[in-house]
Amino acid sequence: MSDARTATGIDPYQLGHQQRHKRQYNAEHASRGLASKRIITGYGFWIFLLSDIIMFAAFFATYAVLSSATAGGPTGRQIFDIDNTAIETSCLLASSFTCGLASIGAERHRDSWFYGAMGITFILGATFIGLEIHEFAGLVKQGAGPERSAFLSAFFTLVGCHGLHVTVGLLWLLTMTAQVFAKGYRADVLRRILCFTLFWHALDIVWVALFTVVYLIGIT
Amino acid sequence: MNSFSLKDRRCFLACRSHRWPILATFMPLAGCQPAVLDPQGPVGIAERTILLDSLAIMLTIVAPTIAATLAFAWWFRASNQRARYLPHWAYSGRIELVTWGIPLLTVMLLGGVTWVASHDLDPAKPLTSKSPPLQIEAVSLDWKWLFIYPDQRVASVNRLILPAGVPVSFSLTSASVMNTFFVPQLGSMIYTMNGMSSKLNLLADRPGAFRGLSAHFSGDGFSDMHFEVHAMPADQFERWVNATRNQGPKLDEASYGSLERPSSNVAPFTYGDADPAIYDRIVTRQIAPAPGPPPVAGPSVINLTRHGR
Amino acid sequence: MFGRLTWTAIPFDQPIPLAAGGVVGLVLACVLGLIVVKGWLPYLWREWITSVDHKRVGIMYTVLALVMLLRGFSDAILMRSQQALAFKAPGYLPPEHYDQVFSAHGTLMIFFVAMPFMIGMMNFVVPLQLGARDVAFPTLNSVSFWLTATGALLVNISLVVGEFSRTGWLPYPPLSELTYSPGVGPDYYLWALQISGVGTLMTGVNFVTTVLKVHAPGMTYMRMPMFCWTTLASSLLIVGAFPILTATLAMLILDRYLDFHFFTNDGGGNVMMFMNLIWAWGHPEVYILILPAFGIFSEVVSTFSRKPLFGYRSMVMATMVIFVLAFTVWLHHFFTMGAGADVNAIFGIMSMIIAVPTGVKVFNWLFTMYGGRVVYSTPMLFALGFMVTFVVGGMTGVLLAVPPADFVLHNSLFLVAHFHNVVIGGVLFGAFAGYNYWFPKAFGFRLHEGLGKASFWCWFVGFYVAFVPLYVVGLMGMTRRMQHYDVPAWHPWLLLAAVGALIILAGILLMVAQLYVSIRQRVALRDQSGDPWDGRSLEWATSSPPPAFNFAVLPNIEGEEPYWGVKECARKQMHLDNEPRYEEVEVPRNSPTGFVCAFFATFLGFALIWHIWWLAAVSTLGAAATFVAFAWRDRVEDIISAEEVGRIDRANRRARMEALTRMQTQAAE
Amino acid sequence: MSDLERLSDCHETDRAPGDQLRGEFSDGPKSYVIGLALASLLTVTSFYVSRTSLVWTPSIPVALSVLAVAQMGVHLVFFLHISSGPDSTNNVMALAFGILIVFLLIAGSLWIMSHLNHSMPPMEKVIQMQR
Ligand code: HEA
Ligand code: HEA
Ligand code: CUA
Ligand SMILES: [Cu+2]
Repeated sequence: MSDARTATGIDPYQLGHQQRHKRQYNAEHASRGLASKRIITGYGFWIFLLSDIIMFAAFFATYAVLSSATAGGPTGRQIFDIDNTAIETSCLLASSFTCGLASIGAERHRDSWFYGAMGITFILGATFIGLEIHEFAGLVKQGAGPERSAFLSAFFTLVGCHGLHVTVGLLWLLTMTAQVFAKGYRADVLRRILCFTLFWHALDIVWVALFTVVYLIGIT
Repeated sequence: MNSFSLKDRRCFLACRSHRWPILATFMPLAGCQPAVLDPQGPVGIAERTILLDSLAIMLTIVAPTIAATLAFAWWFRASNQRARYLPHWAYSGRIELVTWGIPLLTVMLLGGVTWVASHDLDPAKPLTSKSPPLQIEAVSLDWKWLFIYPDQRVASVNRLILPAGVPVSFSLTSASVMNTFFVPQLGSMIYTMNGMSSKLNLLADRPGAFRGLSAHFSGDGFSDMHFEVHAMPADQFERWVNATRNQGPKLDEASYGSLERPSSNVAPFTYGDADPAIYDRIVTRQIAPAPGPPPVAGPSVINLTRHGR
Repeated sequence: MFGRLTWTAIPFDQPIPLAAGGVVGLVLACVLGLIVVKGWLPYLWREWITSVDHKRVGIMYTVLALVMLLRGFSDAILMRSQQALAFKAPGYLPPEHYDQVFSAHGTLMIFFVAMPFMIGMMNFVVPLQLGARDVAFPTLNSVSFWLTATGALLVNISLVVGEFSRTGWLPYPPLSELTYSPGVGPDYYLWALQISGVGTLMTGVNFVTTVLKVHAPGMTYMRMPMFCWTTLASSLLIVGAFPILTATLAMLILDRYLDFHFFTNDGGGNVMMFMNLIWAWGHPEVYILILPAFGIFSEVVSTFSRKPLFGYRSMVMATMVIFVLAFTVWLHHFFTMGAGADVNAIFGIMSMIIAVPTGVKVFNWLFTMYGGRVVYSTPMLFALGFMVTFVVGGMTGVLLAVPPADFVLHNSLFLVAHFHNVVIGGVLFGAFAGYNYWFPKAFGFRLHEGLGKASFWCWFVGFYVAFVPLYVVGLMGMTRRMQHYDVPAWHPWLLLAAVGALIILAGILLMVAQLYVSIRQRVALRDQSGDPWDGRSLEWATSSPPPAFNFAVLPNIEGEEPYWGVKECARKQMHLDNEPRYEEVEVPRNSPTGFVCAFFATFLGFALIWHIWWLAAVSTLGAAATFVAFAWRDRVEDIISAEEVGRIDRANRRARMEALTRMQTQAAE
Repeated sequence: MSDLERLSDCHETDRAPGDQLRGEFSDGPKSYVIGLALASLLTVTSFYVSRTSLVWTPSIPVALSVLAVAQMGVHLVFFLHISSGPDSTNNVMALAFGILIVFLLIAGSLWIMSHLNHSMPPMEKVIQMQR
C-alpha cells in the first residue's frame, strides 16, 4: 500500500475534534447524537402532522378554485348556517383546552384530572361531530349534497375530511384512556398521549382555517 | 375541384380511399422529414430557432463536461503512475466559485431567451400580418377532429384546409376528453378541453400538405386521431369553400349528435352548411358532453378497417 | 355478494395477459410449494416476514423492486415490439391492451421499481452510515414495506382479474372518470397507489426523523455522508409531496365512486385542477427518485477515486436547493394548456435554475476524480455511465423547460426519451451502482465483477440504441402512446429502438447470471474484512453482513469520513483500538403487524375495486383490530446479552486484524 | 435502560414538539388558559367582523385572514408550545418547511388556475358573460 494512504488525514473543514486517534468508546462523550425516545416519537409525529396539513392544503386549494363552480346550484351564502358554525367552533376550541389539561394530568399522574379532562374533551368532540353530521344531513335533504355541484363536492370533502379526522381522534382518545386505565402512566403510554394532544391541537388549527375560509369568507 | 396543383409529392402515399381522388394524391405525408425541424410557418420557424439556440447554449457547457468526465476518469485511473495523487484534496474556493458560476451564467442567458420567447410565441397572441385572420373552430371528438369555419359556414372532419399566407386564429375545445391539437410543421400545440375554449394562432407560409395529430392520449382510438392539413393559395381556398358549401350533410345539433359518438378511422368529409353557433353551444355545454364508450369492460367499439390490414 | 366481480372479469379471450398471469401464478405457486415442502416457512416468517430490522426490510424492498423490474421490462419489450410491428398494421396488441401496457409500465416502474429500489437502499444503508441501531420507527418501517407490496400485488392482480387502467401512468380526467372509463382499470390504479402511498408517506416520516434525530454521538449534520443528506432531502420531499397525491387521487375516487364533481365534465368540475395538483406532486416525485441516486454516486465516486468527496458543503447546499426548487416548477408539465406567457416563462425559468445545483453536483464528482486513483469497479462504471448519460438527459430536460420549445416537443417521443434518459441513466444506474456496491455488506460476499461489467456495457450501449431513436422520431413529430402509425419515416428508427431494448435485455440477463454465478462462487467471493472496497463511511466499520444490532458499541464520531480516520490511524499504528467494554443491547422485537395489516389492505383494496362492500368492511375492521392489538403490546424490544455482543464483535475484530496484517505483508513486499 | 434512554439525560438541547420547557409557565395549565383567552377573543372578533356592517365590505376577507393567521399563531405558541428557543430549532424548521409547502401549493395553484380560467373561462363564467 502506498505511503500516501497512511499519511495523517487532514480534516478539510477543520470540523473534527483534534484528537482523532484517541477514540473513546463511552457514552459520556456523546454530547450530540441520539435523542430520547420521547423526542424521537414526538418529532416523527410532528412531521406526520405537517404532511397531514399539506394534504388539507390541497383540499383547500381545490375548494378555493371550485368555490364559484356552483353549476346553477346553491351558493355558500345560501346554505351556510353561521350560528351552527359558531357553536361547533366553541366546542372544538374548548376541547383543545381540556385536551391540554388532560396532558398535564397525565404528566403528573393525576387520575381525576386526566380522566375528567379526557371525558370533557370527548363530549365536546362528539358534540362537534354531531353538529356536523346534522348540518350535512340537512344539506343532503335540501338537495344540496356533494353530487349537486363541484362547489359542494369540494365543500363536503374539505369539511368532511376534517370531521373524519376528529372522529379518528375520538377513537384514539378512547384508546388512550383505556391504555392509561390498563397500563398506568407508562413512558410509552405518555408518548402516545403526547402525540394525541398534538393531533387534537392540530385539528383545531385546521378548523380555524376552515371556518374562516369556508364559512366566514363564504358568506361575505 | 380537380384543379389542385401537386407541388409537393415528395412522399406520396395513397393509403386511403378519399372522397376526392385528387386530394388523395395531394397527401404526401409530412413525416418524411424531421417535421419539427422542417417548419413551414413563422411560428414553427421561430420555435425551431429557439430550440436549436438553446441546445447550442447548453452544449457549450454540457459537451466539455462529458469530455472532462471521460478525460479525468482515464487520466486518473489507478494504474497510471504519472497522474498526481492528492488523497486529501477536497476543497478549493476558486473551483467552487466556477462550479456555481458557470451554470448560473448559462441559465441567466437561457432564462432571458425564455422570457422573451415565451411572450413572443404565446399561442394566444395574434400574429402580425397584412391580411385579417381566418377564424377556425376546432372540436376534438372521440376519435376525430371537427373543423368549423364559422364565417364560411362550412365544416370539415379530419381534414383541415387553410389558405397559405393568411394567419389563422383557432378556437379549440373538446367534445369529451382532453386532446391536443398539433401540426408539427406549423408549430405550437395546445390542449383541447371540454367546457373551455383555448386559443391558438398559426400561419402556413406556403401551400403544402402537412400531418396533424392529437398529441394527448384520449382513449382506445387515439392512434387514428391524425388529420390532414392542406395549405393552399387563397384563391384556391375560396374555391374550396364555394365547392363545399351547400354540398353534403348539414352540421346542426342532430348531425353533431351522431358525429360525437365514438368512432375512429373516419375518412375525411365535409359539411356543406354549418351552424356557426354550434361551437359556442358545445363550449358552454348547452350541448352536453359526448357520451363515453358503452358501460362494459373490455374493448370499446373500434374498427381498424383503414389501417388494419 | 361479489359486487361487480363475475367470471367475465377474467380475460379468457386475451391469451397474452392470461398466459403471462398464468405463468406468474404458476411460478408463485411453485415457489410457495417449495417453501412449504422444504419447511422454510417458519424461517421466513421469523427472520424476514415479521422482521423489523432495517437491513432486512431494505433487502426485501430491493427484491420487490427487482421482481417488479422484470414485470415492467416485459411491458417495455411488448411496447417496443408492438411499435416495431405496427407500421401500417395493427400489430399484435389491440389498443385496449396496448393502453394497459404503457399505463402499467409507467406505474410499475415509477412506484414499484424506482421508489422501492431507492427506499430499499435508504433502509439498508442510512442507519449504518449514521452509526445507529435502527431507524426511528422500526415497526412502522415494516408496515411501510408491506403496504408497498400490497400495491404492487394489486397492480399485478389486474393482469388476470379485470383490467388495468388505460389512461397512462397519471390518470388524467375526464378520460379516467366513470363516463369514459367505466371499467375497473382506474380503480385498480387508484387503490393500489393509495395503499402503497400510505406506506411511502410513512417511510418519508420515518427517515426524516431518523436522519435528524437518530445518529451516533458526534455525528453532526455536517459530518453525515452525502447519502444521508440526499435521503433527508428525498424524505422531506415525500412528506411534502405525497399528501398532495393522496388528496388528488382521493378526489378522483370520490368522483368515480360517489358521483362527486371535482374533475368531471358536468357539474362544474375542473379538469385543469387535476393536472395542477397531480404535477404539484409529480415533479417533486422525480427528485424523490433522483436525489438518493445522487447520494449513491457521491459515495461510489469518492470510494473508488480513493479521495474524500470534493466540495462537501457545496454538495449539501446543492441538495437542499434542489429540494426546495422541486416545489416551484410543476407547471412545466402543462405549458401547452394555455396559462399565458408570464406563468409559462416564470415556471420555465424556475425549472432551468435547477440545472445550476445539479451542475454543481456533476462538477464536484468530476473534481472528486481529479487527483484520485480511479478504480474501474462495476459500481464506478455505473457512476461514470451516469455522469455521461445524465447530463444529456438533463440538457434535454432544460430544453423542454423552454416553453416555445416545449410547444413542439410536449408529449412527443422526445419527451419519452428525456425521461428515460434521466430515469435509466440516473435513477436506475444509481440503483445498480448501489446494488453492486452494498451487496457484499448485505450478504457477506461480492458480486462477480466480470459479469457485472458486461451487464453495465449492455445497459449503457442498449440505452443509447433504444432511446436516441426516440429523440429522433420525437423531432419528427411522433407522439407518445401510439398503438399504430402509418408514417414510413418513423419505422426504421422504431426498429432500431427495439434492437436497443434487446441489448438491454442482454444486460438484464447478465445481471441475473451475475447473481447466480456469485451465489455459486460465494466462498471465493467472500468478504472477510467487512470492508471490501476500502470504504470511507461507517457502514464498512462493521462486519458483513452486519449483526442485528449493527455496532457492538455506538461509534463516537470525530470528523467527516469517520471510518476512514479510524482506519488510517489503525494502519499507521498497525493495531486496532483496545477492546471496548461490551454491554447488552436492545433491538426492536419482530412484529407481524406490517404483514397482517397488508394482508387486510390487500383484501380491502380488492373489495373496493370490485364494490364488494361487506369484504371491505371486514378488512377495515381487521386492519383496525391489528393496529389496536399492536398498540397494546407490552414488550417492544429484545435484549442481546453483553457476552453475545462481545462474541460477535470479537470475531469482527479478528477479521479486521487479519486484514490489517495482510495489508502489512503486502506493503512489505 | 437502553442507550437511547441513557443518552437522553445529557440531552437538554432538544425537546419534543408539544412539550413545555421546564419552568416555562411553571409547567402548569397557565399557558392553556392564556391560549384559550386569546383564541376566544380572536374567534369572537372573526365572527363579529364577518357579519358587521362597520367594516368596509371588500376588506372583510383580508381582515378575516389576518385574524385566522393570528389565531393559528396563538394555538401554536400556547397549545403546541412552539417557541423560538434553541431547543426547538428542529421543530420550528420542520414547521417552516410545512408552511412553505402549503404556501407554494395554495398560492401557486390559485395563481395558475386564475390565469388558466382567465384564458379559458369555465362554463359558469361563459354563461354569465353571455347573459
Ligand atoms: C423508472 C422508470 C422507468 C424505467 C426504468 C423504464 C424503462 C424502460 N422503458 Fe419506460 N416509461 C416510464 C418509466 C420507465 N421506463 C414511464 C413513466 C412511461 C410513461 C407511461 C405513460 O405513457 O403513461 C414510460 C413509457 C415507455 C414507453 C412508451 C412510449 C410511448 O408512450 O409511446 C416505452 C416504449 O417503448 C418505454 C420503454 C422502456 C424501455 C425499453 C425501458 C428499458 O430500459 C427497460 C428497462 C429494463 C429493466 C428496468 C429491467 C431491469 C433489471 C432487472 C430485471 C434486474 C435483473 C435482476 C437481478 C439483478 C436479480 N417506456
Ligand atoms: C428522475 C427523473 C427526472 C429528472 C431528474 C428530471 C430532470 C429534469 N426534467 Fe424531467 N421529466 C421526468 C423525469 C425527470 N426529469 C419525467 C418522468 C417526465 C415526464 C412525465 C410524463 O409526462 O409522463 C419529465 C418531463 C419533463 C418536462 C415536461 C415536458 C413535457 O411534458 O412537455 C420538463 C419540462 O420542463 C422537464 C424538465 C426537466 C428539467 C429541467 C430537469 C433538470 O432537473 C435537469 C437538470 C440536470 C442537468 C441540466 C444536467 C447537469 C447539469 C450540468 C452539466 C450543468 C450545466 C447545464 C446547464 C446550465 C444547462 N422534464
Ligand atoms: Cu393518408 Cu394514411
Ligand atoms: Cu418535472
